[in-house]
Amino acid sequence: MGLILALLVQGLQMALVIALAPLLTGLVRKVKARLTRRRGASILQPWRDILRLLRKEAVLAQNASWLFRAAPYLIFAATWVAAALVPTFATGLQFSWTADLIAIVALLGSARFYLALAGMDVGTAFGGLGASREMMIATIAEPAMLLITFSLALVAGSTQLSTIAAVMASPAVGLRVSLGMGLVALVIVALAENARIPVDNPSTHLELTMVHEAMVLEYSGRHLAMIELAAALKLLLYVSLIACVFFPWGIAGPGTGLFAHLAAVAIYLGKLALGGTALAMFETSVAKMRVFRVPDFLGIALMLGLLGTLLLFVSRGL
Amino acid sequence: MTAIALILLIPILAAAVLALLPGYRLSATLNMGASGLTFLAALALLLLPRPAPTSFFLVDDLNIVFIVLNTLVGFTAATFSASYIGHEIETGRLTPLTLRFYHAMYQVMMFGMNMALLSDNIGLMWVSVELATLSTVLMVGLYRTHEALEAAWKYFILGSVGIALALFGTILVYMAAQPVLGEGTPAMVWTKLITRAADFDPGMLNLAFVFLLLGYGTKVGLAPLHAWLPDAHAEGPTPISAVLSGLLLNVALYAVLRFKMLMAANPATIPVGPLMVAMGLASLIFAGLMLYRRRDIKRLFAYSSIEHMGIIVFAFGMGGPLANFAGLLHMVMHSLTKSAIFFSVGHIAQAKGSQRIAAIKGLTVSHPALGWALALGVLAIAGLPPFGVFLSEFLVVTSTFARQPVLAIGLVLGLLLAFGALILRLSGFLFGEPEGDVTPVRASYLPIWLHMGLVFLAGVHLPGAIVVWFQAAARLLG
Amino acid sequence: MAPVDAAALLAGALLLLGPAALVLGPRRAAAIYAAAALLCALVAGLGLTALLTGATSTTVLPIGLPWLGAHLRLDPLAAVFTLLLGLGGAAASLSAIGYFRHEPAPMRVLPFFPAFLGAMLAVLIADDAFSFLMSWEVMSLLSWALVMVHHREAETRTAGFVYLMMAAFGTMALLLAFGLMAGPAGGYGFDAIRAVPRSPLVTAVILGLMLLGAGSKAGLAPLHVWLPLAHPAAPSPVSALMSAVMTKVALYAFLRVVFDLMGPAAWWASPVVILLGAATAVLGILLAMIETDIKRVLACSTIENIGVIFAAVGLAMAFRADGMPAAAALALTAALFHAFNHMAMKSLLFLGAGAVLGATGTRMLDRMGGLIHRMPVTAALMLLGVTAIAALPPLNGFASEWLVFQAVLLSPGLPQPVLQMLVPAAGGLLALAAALAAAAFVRLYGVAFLGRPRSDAAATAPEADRPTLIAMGALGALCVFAGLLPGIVLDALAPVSAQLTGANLPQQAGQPWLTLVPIAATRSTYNGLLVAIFIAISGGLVAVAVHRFASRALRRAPAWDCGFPLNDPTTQYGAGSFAQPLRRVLGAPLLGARETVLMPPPGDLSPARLTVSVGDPVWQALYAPLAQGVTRLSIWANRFQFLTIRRYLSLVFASLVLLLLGLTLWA
Amino acid sequence: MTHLPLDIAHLLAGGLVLVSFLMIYQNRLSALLDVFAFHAVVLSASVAWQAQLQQAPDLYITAAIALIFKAGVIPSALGRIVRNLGIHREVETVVGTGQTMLAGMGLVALSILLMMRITAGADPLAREDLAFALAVVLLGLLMMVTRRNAVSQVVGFMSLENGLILAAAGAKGMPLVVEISVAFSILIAFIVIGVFLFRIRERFDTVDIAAMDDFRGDQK
Repeated sequence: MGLILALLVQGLQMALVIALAPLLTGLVRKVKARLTRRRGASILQPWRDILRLLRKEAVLAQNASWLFRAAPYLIFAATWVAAALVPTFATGLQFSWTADLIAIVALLGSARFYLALAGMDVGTAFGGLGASREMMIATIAEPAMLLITFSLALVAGSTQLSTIAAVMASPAVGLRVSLGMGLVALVIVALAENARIPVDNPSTHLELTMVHEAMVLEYSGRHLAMIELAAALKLLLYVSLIACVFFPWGIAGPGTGLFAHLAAVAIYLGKLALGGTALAMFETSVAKMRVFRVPDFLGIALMLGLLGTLLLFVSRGL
Repeated sequence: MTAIALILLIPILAAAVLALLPGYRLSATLNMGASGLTFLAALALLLLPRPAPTSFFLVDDLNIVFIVLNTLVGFTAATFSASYIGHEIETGRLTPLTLRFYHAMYQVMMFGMNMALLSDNIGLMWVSVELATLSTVLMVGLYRTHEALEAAWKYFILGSVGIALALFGTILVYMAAQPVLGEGTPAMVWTKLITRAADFDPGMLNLAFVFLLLGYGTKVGLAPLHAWLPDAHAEGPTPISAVLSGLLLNVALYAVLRFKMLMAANPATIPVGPLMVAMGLASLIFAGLMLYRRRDIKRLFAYSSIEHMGIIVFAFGMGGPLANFAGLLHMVMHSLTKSAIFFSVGHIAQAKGSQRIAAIKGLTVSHPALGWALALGVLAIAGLPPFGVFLSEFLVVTSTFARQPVLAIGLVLGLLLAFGALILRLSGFLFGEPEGDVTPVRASYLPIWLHMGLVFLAGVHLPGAIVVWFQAAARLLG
Repeated sequence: MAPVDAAALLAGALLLLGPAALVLGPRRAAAIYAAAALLCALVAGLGLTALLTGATSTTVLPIGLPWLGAHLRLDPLAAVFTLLLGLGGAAASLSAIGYFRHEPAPMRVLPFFPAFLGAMLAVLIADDAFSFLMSWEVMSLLSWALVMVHHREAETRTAGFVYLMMAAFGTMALLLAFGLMAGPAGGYGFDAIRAVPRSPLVTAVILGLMLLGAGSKAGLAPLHVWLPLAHPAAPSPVSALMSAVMTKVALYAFLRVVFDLMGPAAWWASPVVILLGAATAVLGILLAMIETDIKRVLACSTIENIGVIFAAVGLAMAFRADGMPAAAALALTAALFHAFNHMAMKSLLFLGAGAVLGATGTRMLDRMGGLIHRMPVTAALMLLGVTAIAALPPLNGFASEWLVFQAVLLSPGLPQPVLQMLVPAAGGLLALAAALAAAAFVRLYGVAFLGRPRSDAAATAPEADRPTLIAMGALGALCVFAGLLPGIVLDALAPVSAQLTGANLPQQAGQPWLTLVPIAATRSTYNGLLVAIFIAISGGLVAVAVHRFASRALRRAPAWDCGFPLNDPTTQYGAGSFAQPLRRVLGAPLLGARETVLMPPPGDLSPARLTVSVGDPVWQALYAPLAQGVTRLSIWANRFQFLTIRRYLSLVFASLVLLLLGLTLWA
Repeated sequence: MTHLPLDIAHLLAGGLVLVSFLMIYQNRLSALLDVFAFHAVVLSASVAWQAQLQQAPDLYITAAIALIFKAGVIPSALGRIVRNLGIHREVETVVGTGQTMLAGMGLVALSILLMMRITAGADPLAREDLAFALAVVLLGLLMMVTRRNAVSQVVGFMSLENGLILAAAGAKGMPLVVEISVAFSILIAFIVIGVFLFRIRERFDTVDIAAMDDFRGDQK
């Protein structure tokens, strides 16, 4: 029974994330539109876009190689697997032990790696521009993410997300300075990783400022759909990561009944909505940075991560 | 006894004959043959039971090493010189007459060195060292160029002063011994001296050693007494450079060692070890620095001889079984390697028609055999395996660091200095676009390969017999 | 026949293959390289068996130090590196068959190549100070000869000189270290050295000397300067050997002395190693990010990986000193695993770089591009290599870095606050290095293989020769294997961690689904196999689904040029422009990189110029002054060559008077 | 047995030191040569006296050699060279005579002090003789390093060597003294020939060593 349920949960999870991801993106856009006094497209719009793209023919630059065509699927798969391993509504994921938090971050890293390569494959200035900036941002975001992971691991004594979530949920943890720092840092990293304002603007196509969009400029049709989906998944992943690590309440533990799981799903949806709204509000309230200001912004995350870790070293209580 | 007689008689007779013999080809062959015979006699001396020391001659574990080495290199150098002078005659740098003189002097020099090594009498030793020096002086000036004469004159003046100082030291030793051993010859016989050294007046011995160290040290080429050495090496005929580096320095060193043993036998004397260590270190580092700015290839290797003499004196100064063994081994290895280097350098200079370092480039392209031969020699002398020098330097450095860390660091710095300079020059010689004359020369590789073979053998596997033999000699040195 | 005898035999065979090559001549080159490859394969097999059996065998040969003889020993530690050497050597020799077909001066490579392999093997099995140092120095010498193959380029000569100089420096440091360990009596045998107890101070001195000696060969900052010069200068199979294998031999020397010979080190020795390692990692990869010569980039990335390895080794030292054997075992295993992986990845990459160099005739990234079309197989294998070395799952580079991070996460257990503070910071540095590595290799691969060709040579580049491709394929397979089934490798490494730290990781073979469990299942697990399978399945499924149910139509069209047609390939991002953001962000503060823009005034038609100045700060700070100092001193000393005879006499006179005075005072 | 013989020996030895001082004081070559001849005479006298003291007839030969060779042949030979070169009235000291004298004083003091202090055990006669001999040797060296031209350096060397002979003769019953003195005479003959040689070949028109330094190697 347990195993079946676990497998079921795992499958449900995979389906759920892929179903929810575009909706989250849609929600964010919707809220942003509302905040700027526009009606905005329906929450389902991203899904519609993706499906339309899937049906369209793909236009390939003359110079594009097989790598360019294979990359979208690879990126999507990596992101999907990563997203599937983050506990969203239940910790008892059957395969959560295949990768811990470090591995999940690294999976996203490989997705980015191939995206950057794909960007350079066409042989235009745009691709390289986007790729180089993306890698620059990642170079600072990843260590920050790892330091956050360190401080979490120090609190939870594990890098397994399920374990971390379980520990975080337990009253033993309580409120901690270091965790607060970790949260802020993680939010900053999330913004950078998902190419959100103020690091990057997902809805711009102005050469000078774009990063992520510059890399995918040459993509079209089903390939673009894959990439969009992967991007949406990534956003979802980060939101649910923050949710499961810092607000782990309501996540169904292993062995709990079906009802508990359903409740957990409901709670999870609530969290997502909250997260999306918060993001939208933040994005509308700040302005996009110059590219070379971004490192300073991410440097804050780096510092906070390191500080949190060191604090924990000084005393487990902090 | 007969062996000793042969070692001394063959050279002197050969010298007489060569002085009269016209025709350089024949005399070159004769020169070679005589040296070869001397070497055989030395081997006989090594293998036959040792004769008892007389009041003039002595054969023990220590000097037999020197004698065999001396006669061997004397022989190979003669072989090399046979092919070398042929070229010199063609280019007209030497005339048959000067060559006659050269060959005679060569044998006189061998005679002097052999006698110095064999002598059991400090007076005789002094006389023979002087003889060897004078004969080499004449050969250094052989080319009669301004530089050659200037080098010869410098060598001569400095050498004579050295001789004088050494003599004063010898007299002092006699005066220290005379009250104990009585007047006359016994007080100059080393074997007798060493047995009673403990009863000598230590002050007298100290004074004597200062003079002997400076006197013979001048010949060893220790800084700051080295001034004659580079020019004498650079301006003389290359076979003589080889013999100077390979042999004469050793002979002088041998004298110093004998007197060091004498000092060691008397506990009340000043410790001479530190003195030698200091001079050795000074020579090593100074020569290491000098190597960087050389423009003449033979002078370059002359300075490297100073450097290695420094290492050897350092090792003997440290004393102890390991260091002494290392010093002895290093001396032998240096003689073989350095003379091999000079052999190839001689041919290279003939091929390029110049001794200027700037003129020698890309040898591995233009003269591969010579180039790689030189490379092997220089790498060996720079202390790289699989050659014997590495073994001795390994022993010196490791044994020193365990005892005197600071000294070892100085030693290592000096070695690195010299290494850098040699490698810098070597890669200049071997690599890059070849410059100047690229026509092949006929060279005698036999001596080179013989020496390098021996050095390689010593580096990879030193035969047990030799090890025992050297250890015995090292024990003698205390 | 005991394994060690076999090893000795193989080493001898490889060493003698050199002279044999001298006799056989260039026409037999292929056969000789093949023989070398075969022997290396045997070496690998031998190492593997010795490792799996975990047995130790010793023997004595009547050569080397006269009264001691050459003691040889093959224990697990030596076996690991023997295996490593065998694999790397086999691959390099295999590709050498094809690579040196076009070598203008084959006899400058042929005799030295096999002997170099033999010398490295000899270092690994040496069991006394003399034979160890001798083989060590022979290794340096032969590799120098191999670096000097293309001696006509001036930079090669410089590289060779710097390299041999650093090698000599390292050897001197090792000489001193072994001298200190052997003691005045000269107990040069390793067993004798092990027997002697030492004070913490002595061990610290030895450690310092080892950092100089082994570090200079491994490329530990600040002794790394020769790698970016020498590794590129050598022919590519040799670069592969030097970068992938020889640096590991240096690592072996460090481990052998620090963990085996010199006895327990005090805890305060370890932070130095950790910091050096982490700093080296960042510095190396930053240089790699900025260099524009493909082989230099690879050499710099070698510096980075060496840094990672040494950081892990330092962790192991810290844990060991504080009595946490299990943690020490984890850190050490991580280090060894990463060393193994780096061997595979770096060999693969250098062979690939060699193929590119052979095909395009240049090492400059900015003259390449679009090679994925011309050399598909090379490109595919190189893609594998860059993915691995960028530490991306599911390949091996990530697996070992993951282990290192797990070891870092154990640092709270350390009692000393210093270490508690320092280790996570070092961890951060390592993370930074990993991220930079990803950037650097995106740049390398993207500029060299993707985009449009930037030169005619690149546009008409032929595919690499078959032997090289086979060798690269084998190495790639190794990367995949170690990435997907790291547990097997870790179990194989168990005897070593047992030998050096007295503890072991939990048995990996028993874990469900071959998961990697360094400490405990609840703490941290990683399963490369499953991750790979998931990615493959989900990616495959989606691809199939899309092609099946959605459109599969495809159209080729020119790339979007903002309506401003300028299809000059130089408008692509090149090596320099790709590096620019990171050069500004990290290069300026860490390397002192400077950018100056020359913007002509309005109306002036002359082009604007951007000049970038960046160099290795260590060189400026350390080596240049050193060289100047030596020059000054030598100029000063040189005056003594030009004195008059009278002045020389005065020197003699002065020394005489001085000694006499000394004598007077002494009496 | 009175001390007289020994005192005479001392007197002669001390005289030799004095003459050395005289030589240092000279700054004309011709005068220097004359003084050197006197130096040799004093030496031969003291050697002869030693021969008489030690009943060592062979020392008479040494004394004879000193007298004939050093007091006669060499000075006249050098004198001719000097005249031919027209440098006989040359002033060629490097440092002023005054300082040289002071240095000489210092050296004598050093040698006496040395002997007195370190060789306390040796027999007094030998010691004092030796002290003088050492002084002569050092003074000779001093002369070599403070004079510019080759002739005066040769002279300095010969005075140095006189000191050696003195010491050898003073050493009771030392064998080979004759041989040594002979050998040294040959050596000096070589030197003089050398000086001749440099003059005969037209390459060095002066014997000033500075002229030879133009031909020092390794300058190209």
